[in-house]
Amino acid sequence: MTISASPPPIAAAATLQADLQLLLLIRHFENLLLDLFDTGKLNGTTHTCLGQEYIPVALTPLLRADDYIFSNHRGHGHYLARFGDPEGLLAEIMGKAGAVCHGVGGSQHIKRGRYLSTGVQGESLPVANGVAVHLKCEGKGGVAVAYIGDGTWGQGAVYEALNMAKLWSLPVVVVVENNHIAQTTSQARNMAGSIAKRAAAFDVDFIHIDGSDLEAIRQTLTPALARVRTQHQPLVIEFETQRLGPHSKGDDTRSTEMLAELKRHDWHARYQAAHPELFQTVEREIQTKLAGLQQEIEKRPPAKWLRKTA
Amino acid sequence: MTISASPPPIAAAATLQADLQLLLLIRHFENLLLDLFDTGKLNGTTHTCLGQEYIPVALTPLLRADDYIFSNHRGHGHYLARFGDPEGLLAEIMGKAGAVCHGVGGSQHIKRGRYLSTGVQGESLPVANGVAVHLKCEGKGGVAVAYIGDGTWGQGAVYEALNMAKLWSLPVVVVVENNHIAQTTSQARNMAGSIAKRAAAFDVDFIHIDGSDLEAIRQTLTPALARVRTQHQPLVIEFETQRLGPHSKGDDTRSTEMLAELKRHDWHARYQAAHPELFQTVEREIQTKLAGLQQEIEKRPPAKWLRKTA
Amino acid sequence: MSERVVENLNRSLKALMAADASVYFIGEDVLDPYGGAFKVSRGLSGSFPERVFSTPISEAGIMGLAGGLALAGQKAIVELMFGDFIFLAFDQIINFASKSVTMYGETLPYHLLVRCPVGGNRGYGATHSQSVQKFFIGIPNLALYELSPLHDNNVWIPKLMNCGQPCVLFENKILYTQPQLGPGPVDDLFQVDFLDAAGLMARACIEPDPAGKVLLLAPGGMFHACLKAARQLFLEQEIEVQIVVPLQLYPFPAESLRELLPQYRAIHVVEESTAGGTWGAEVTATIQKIFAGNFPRPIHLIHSLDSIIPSARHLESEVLVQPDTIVKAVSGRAT
Amino acid sequence: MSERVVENLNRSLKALMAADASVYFIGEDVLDPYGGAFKVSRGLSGSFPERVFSTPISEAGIMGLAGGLALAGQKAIVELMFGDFIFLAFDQIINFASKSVTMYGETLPYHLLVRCPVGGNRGYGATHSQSVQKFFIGIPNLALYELSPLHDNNVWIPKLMNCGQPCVLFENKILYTQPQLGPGPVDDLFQVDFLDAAGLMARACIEPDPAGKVLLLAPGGMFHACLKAARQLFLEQEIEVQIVVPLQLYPFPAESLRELLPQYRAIHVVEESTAGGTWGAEVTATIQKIFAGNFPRPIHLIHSLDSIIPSARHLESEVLVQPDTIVKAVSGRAT
Ligand SMILES: Cc1ncc(C[n+]2csc(CCOP(=O)(O)OP(=O)(O)O)c2C)c(N)n1
Ligand SMILES: Cc1ncc(C[n+]2csc(CCOP(=O)(O)OP(=O)(O)O)c2C)c(N)n1
Ligand SMILES: [Mg+2]
Ligand SMILES: [Mg+2]
Repeated sequence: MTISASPPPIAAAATLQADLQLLLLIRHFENLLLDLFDTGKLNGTTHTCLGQEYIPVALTPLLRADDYIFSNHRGHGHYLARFGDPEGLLAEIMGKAGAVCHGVGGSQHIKRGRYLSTGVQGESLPVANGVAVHLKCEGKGGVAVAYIGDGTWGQGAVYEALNMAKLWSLPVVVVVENNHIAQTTSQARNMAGSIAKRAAAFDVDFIHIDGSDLEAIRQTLTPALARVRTQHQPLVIEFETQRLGPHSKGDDTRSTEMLAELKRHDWHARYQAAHPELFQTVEREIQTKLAGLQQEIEKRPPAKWLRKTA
Repeated sequence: MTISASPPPIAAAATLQADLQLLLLIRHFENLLLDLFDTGKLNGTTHTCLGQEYIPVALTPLLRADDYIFSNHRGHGHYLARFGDPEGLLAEIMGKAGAVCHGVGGSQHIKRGRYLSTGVQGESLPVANGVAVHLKCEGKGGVAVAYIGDGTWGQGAVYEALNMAKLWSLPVVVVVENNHIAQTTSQARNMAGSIAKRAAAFDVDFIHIDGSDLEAIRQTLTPALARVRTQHQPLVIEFETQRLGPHSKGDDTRSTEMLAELKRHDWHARYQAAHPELFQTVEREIQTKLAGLQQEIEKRPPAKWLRKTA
Repeated sequence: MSERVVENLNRSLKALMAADASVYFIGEDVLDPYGGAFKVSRGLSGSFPERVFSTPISEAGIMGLAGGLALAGQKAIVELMFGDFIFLAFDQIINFASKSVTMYGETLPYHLLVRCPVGGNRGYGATHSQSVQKFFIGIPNLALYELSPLHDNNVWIPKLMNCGQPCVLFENKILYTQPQLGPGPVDDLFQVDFLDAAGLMARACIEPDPAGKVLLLAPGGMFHACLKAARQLFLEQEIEVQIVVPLQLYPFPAESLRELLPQYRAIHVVEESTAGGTWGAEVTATIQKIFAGNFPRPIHLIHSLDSIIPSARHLESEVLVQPDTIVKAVSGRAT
Repeated sequence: MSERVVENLNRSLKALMAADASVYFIGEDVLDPYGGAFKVSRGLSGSFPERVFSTPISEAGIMGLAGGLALAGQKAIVELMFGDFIFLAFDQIINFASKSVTMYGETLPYHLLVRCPVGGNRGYGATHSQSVQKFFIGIPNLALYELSPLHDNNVWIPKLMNCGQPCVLFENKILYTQPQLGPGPVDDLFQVDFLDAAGLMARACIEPDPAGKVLLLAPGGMFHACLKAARQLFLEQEIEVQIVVPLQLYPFPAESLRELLPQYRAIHVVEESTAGGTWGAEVTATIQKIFAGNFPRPIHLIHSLDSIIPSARHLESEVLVQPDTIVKAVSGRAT
């Protein structure tokens, strides 16, 4: 099943404002991180989701608090869309008091309740199966959602997991953020066949989403997610998307032309054009808020960790 | 592409005799091993290919001496079809002088020239890719053949390897001996989707073979193998087959009815009925030869190994 | 007929699953009537069909599945068919399960028990005979244990399952068919007692006083080889040996042996692993650490050769530690 | 400006591939202009496009590919992006590549070099910072090396590639941007010489005579931390320290230090690995072995804590060995 979610219907106003807030929160959070790196205020590594923000935002109202979410290296958007908590995440990345994981996890290793990210590609799919066994047994309709990139289909664990998810009818949703690149490697160099066919290999349900209109995406996905919840059938959702920023920091090997072309598909300009006033208001609010947050967090003492002793 | 190789055309007489010799050599070699275990003359482990003998025999004339062959735990037939050497293999399994791997390898770990088996499922597919990179570079049309069972599709390495084989156009042939069981686990419990779809996931060529007529199989496979050799496109061949014996020794959990049903498809009765006299002559020869070999090897001194010292 | 080790272990698993509905059991070919390659899981799928998962041949996937169950607050037991395949699941063990306990800044209780059959002397060949214990030493939040015929699994399996961090239980395959032993006499010479209150450290000795005796410190899989060697050393050379069998390999609880160890005349750490980076080296380092580097006696390591494990039995027994290897090492140091 | 370690290593790889057409290079994101996450492979794909494979994210598949090339008589270099991912390829290393050398009864020459970036102190977090060396100790037919700023890769890379068995070269990431050093002065106090004819054992010292000095035995990744500590110990406490940096970690060539070692007043083995089953324990066992268990001095182990490696730099530096950790350990033992 390939469903194009392109033509944007009009979203309800209340939702729209909340959506814009989340979208722009993620966008400017990521921009802020790149700034902080540039000015030497951050070290370690970070992977921003510039261009892909709309994916977790689209999913947010479709997911329940008792769903598990497995995120990956490019996970800030997933976290912010789930918790709307730039403070805990920024403190985490800066290693400051109030950090959601006490500064231990950092950008790539976040856990909060039923949300968890980690830095080894593909590792989370088998884990999502285990969680889903329990969710299915609980019988409350909870699902395990795992975000992976297109490049992560290189990992054998992905296939081991899909096979088991289908064999045992587990409520697992694999969200593929297909930005057609993995670090510097284009998908043509990385992937034979297609993601659709790989889901088909295991008779796993598959939906293809092209376009960034939130309401259209939600309309497509609502019944599909209901099926996962009620019939416990795993589902792969492939989002056609684009990574607008570097893989990590200053490591983009793509041409400026190519980046400009990708940028033409960015949700930012489209939403800005469609709702100029609201957009501007929200964007200013968010930028002000983030700037304040940054200054405040910078002044905080370092995060404290009660290390487990043997 | 699904090609049924069922209706048996008449094989040329010369080939037929050689084919029967190989088929029956493997059959009785395996029977001999089970006897030796029963009488306590062997220890360790062994996996006989009873019922599947025709697969490597069918492939033998299609393969070249400079092809690499990767075998697995159920590899006696693969070895015997390649080298017609029951002596070296029996000595190996019995740990006696003349053992092809000096008694170090045993049933599951055999190497002779470009033939190699090992005991960890799925491990050989990525290795076959590496060999195939070299074969392709040599430009002589050699291929790397890897035998795997249906259950081995549980291993992630299989998918990592198929992806790379297709991406880089490697001359790799994956021969799947689909006996619909893995140890005690039926395929229904093991595999979602199908082998055909799993090849399709990577746009890898696929051929399905049902039936045990050697000439029919060869007719189907000849052009397909030529394509691998000349166009360097990987190929998956799925043989519908049946395991007539236990997984290892005395560990069959299937019902006698089911085994009887499987036995009805055995090539042995079919070839016997089609060529009663030749079959009987060859079978007697082989049995006599193997009985003599066993007695002779039993008397040999233990295999010697020059252990590498650090 | 006394209980065999496989029966003791199987009974403990059944009892655990009966008592605790949050325990899952995961492995290849573990359904009845087969009950796993070594029959340890017999009867589990019959009694707890919805909590026993017989899986595809996907070691990494299986370990991840178990990790996910543990993450969701459940308890998971993984049976590997052969320990040699654990390397396929190494990433899930080191980078997911054990890390999750502390990587997120708080201590996450985690209930995961990996059962890992190891060892050779069965002619299975190089990829089915390894003693892989040493490769798992020094992973933060991962505790290692080894099956022993002297320790009652009915006591220990629930403790391991409930200790709050992932554990691996290594099981030497030759033990399964051996009789389950315990405190009291094991033969006409040796009797077993426990050295610590917890009951982690079992000892087999002729008489308890350690003074001037030789210690063989050996995990459960080596017990019978040590016992055979100890008998021979006593009967043929009048060398009196005590055998201490720790259930817990890592972190090695050396503290509980602090008083005892210096009293021995000589100490040998015995294990089946091939040479290099052995458990014995870790045990030595741990003992030296609690004695601030000044432990008064050399600690000798007895292990298999630096070699792959060959298949033919006569070759295999040249590579792997045998009772005779131990006899030679002990008497060689005794003079 | 002197050459940096990454440049030295890169140059050696280029020269090797230029001189030997059977060498393949395999890794993730290794194509130009990126040239690998740490830029070690820069220029390789430009010069040898048909022999450089930039691969999908398939560590097990990559290691198998390299193993197959080696099996076919070719030579393969694998670049792992982060050593933390090597666990995904562990099975291919232990059960295929290293076993193939002897598992089939004859010795098969095998040319495989795995390059494995390790180490922390960069704020990358628990899954991108580990020192994984210890997990590969004691695999038959697998030799372990560690990148060092004192050893010229142009000499060693070809030797490792051609030694006939699989090798892993661990590369502490912090070294890449450091200057490549060699025999002669490294600063105003310390100078470097080699202790063995082969040039495996480099030493940094103030003056060569070891008598009564303290030895820090440390792999290349710890050199700068040791040097900093050694300077501080000398300048602030007048404790004179020598640093010995072995290129080869395993099998550890202790023989070549036989004369030297007993002359030191104290010996510390330093490594970045977290506690348990460390390389230091193996080094100690090897030294004890050649001295029949009677090496006259305690050997102290300095390593990181028993902990996952946290991300925030201030937390990370509490867990990982720092120059200060070394200073404290040495001066604590000196009194
Ligand atoms: C097992 C493993 N190998 C390599 C890496 C290094 N790495 C981090 S992100 C990345 C690219 C991932 O690509 P993709 O899955 O497409 O996700 P994207 O970055 O495009 O969101 C790589 C290779 C890793 N984290 N884990
Ligand atoms: C990685 C791994 N896991 C488990 C095993 C144990 N094992 C040996 S054969 C086998 C079943 C294989 O089934 P299949 O691939 O269908 O081959 P068949 O035996 O039917 O020929 C299993 C589970 C193994 N050898 N390797
Ligand atoms: Mg991508
Ligand atoms: Mg099968």
